Amino acid sequence: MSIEIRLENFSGPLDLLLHLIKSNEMDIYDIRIVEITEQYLNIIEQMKRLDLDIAGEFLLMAATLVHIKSRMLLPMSDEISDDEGEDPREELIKRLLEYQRYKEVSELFQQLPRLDRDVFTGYISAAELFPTEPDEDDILAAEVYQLASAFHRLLKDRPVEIFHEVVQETLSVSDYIERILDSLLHCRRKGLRDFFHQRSSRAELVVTFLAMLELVRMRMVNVEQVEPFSEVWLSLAVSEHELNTAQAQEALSDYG
Amino acid sequence: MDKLKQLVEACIFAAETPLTLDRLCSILEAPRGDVRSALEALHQDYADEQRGFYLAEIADGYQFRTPAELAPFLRKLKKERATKFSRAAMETLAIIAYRQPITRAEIEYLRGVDSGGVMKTLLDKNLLRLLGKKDVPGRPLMYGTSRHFLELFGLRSLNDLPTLKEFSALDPELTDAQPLPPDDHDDR
Amino acid sequence: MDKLKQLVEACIFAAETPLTLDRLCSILEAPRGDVRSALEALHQDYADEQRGFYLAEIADGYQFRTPAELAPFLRKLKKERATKFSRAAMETLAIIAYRQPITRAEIEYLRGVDSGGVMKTLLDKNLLRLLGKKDVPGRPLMYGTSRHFLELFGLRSLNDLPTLKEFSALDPELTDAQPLPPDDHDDR
Repeated sequence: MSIEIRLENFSGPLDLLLHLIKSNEMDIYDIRIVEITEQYLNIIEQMKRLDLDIAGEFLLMAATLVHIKSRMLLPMSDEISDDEGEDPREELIKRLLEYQRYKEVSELFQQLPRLDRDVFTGYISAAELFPTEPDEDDILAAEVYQLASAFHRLLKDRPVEIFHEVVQETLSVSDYIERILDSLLHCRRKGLRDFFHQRSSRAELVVTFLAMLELVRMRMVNVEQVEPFSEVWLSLAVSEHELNTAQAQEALSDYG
Repeated sequence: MDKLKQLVEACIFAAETPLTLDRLCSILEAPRGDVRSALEALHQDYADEQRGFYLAEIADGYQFRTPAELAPFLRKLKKERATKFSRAAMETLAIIAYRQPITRAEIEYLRGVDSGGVMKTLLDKNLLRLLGKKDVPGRPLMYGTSRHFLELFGLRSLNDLPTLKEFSALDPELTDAQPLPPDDHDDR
Repeated sequence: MDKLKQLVEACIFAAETPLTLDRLCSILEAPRGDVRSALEALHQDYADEQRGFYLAEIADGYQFRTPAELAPFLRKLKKERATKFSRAAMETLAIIAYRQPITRAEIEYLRGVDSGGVMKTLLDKNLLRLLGKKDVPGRPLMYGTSRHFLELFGLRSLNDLPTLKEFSALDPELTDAQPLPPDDHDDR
């Protein structure tokens, strides 16, 4: 087989197999499995020698081919032919035929007149038609994917998977509220991530987080952020003096 | 040109996406039959002459589009490049278009390769939509093509997809494009 | 209709802004005089009939416009147009959908910004509902998504929302985006 076969030119092992079958002028329904397997393995071998990464799917197909080959070579005893009488190639042939259909169709798709490549539309924007009116009562258009994607993006940047955790009683939210207040008394502003130490247990992280939520709710702590998805900064919203007032103490005493 | 025809023409022209008959009727507060006749008359007008654009039927709606043969000139007007598709992306899109609703495992069985990355790209380009979950153990997500897919390829509906070549019968069960052997591919 | 006229019509139609004579000449690689005659002929065509749009001369350029008297219908067209969610709205809605019941403070903590305005919009659009008050000091209101939310997104129930695991499985790069870094996740 020609040296210039490169796996990355094939969209997968089925694509490569189809190529081999075609260049050997074989009939898909009657693949000469010994020949094909040998050529396929050669290509994989060459890639290995060139130290190229071979995707697992290509290796899996190699194993499949070898398996089929060995079954083809086995003498068919009458006993076996009852259960395994079918052609060992059948499953592969099915997959190749099916894959070939979609491969052909996808080549057709590439050629279909495509919007903004081959055909164009015109339209008039609302702003052009009615420059002075802001649009208000718009109907919303939405797809589930966009929704899930928004949430995923958020968690990716700020992984907080803890609202539904059950907090163990041994850790008290009020302790952590005090700890947070304490550390904020020492430095005016502290990044959110600094409160979550690598060594903390999951439960500690949860309690720390709940304590923060409470402080925010009680308006004792300000939460700031320069721009979406950047670091979140915590700072005291009240003076040291106010911290000691009865009201604050009362609010805090609800915990513990 | 009668008033309704003029209105239909203006609406289709001003809209950003193909307008369906239903929407035209509701915007114009006109009976279905009348709007339909206006559309037919318009269609005729544009077909009779070689115009710079024609009335196309896309995604169950109507939109003015330029004929493909004028593309070489029109491309010069446009700054941004059209969406390109890798072979893997097009292959995946084709499978989903014909086999929807389909799960990721089924797609990967058909393609023989992991397709998560390609599917994510297609989802991000708004060409796919999620079609709920399949009623089998594990409840995997099912995927289908979006309305935008029809618009991009200028299709009236999924029925307009080019017909798949049937493969000659090796086995009668091959020819019906029924649910795939979904999960049985892990074990070989 | 001659070829040049057809091309001129298509260009003006597809262009996003008014096209000047110079620009048309350079795109079509045609002599000024010819393009000018094509424009005049087009102008005449549109003036002769009551069409849904006409060839207007704006800022030294040419553009198709709809006649002013059709504005009331076009206003309806644009009003009824489905708009996309803003990023902020989609993000907030996503948090509520996945984390309900949830309080405003919790949402704002996750988003890192005040979300009162966005939540009001979502409530006005009937996408949220109140789920009572949380049993913590201050008894803040808890929010969840409404039935209309399910309809809008074509979901049978909240169980039909893709799980985050399924979601990150699509994108190998994102699989690290898992919960917090607790002690027990070093085992990879």
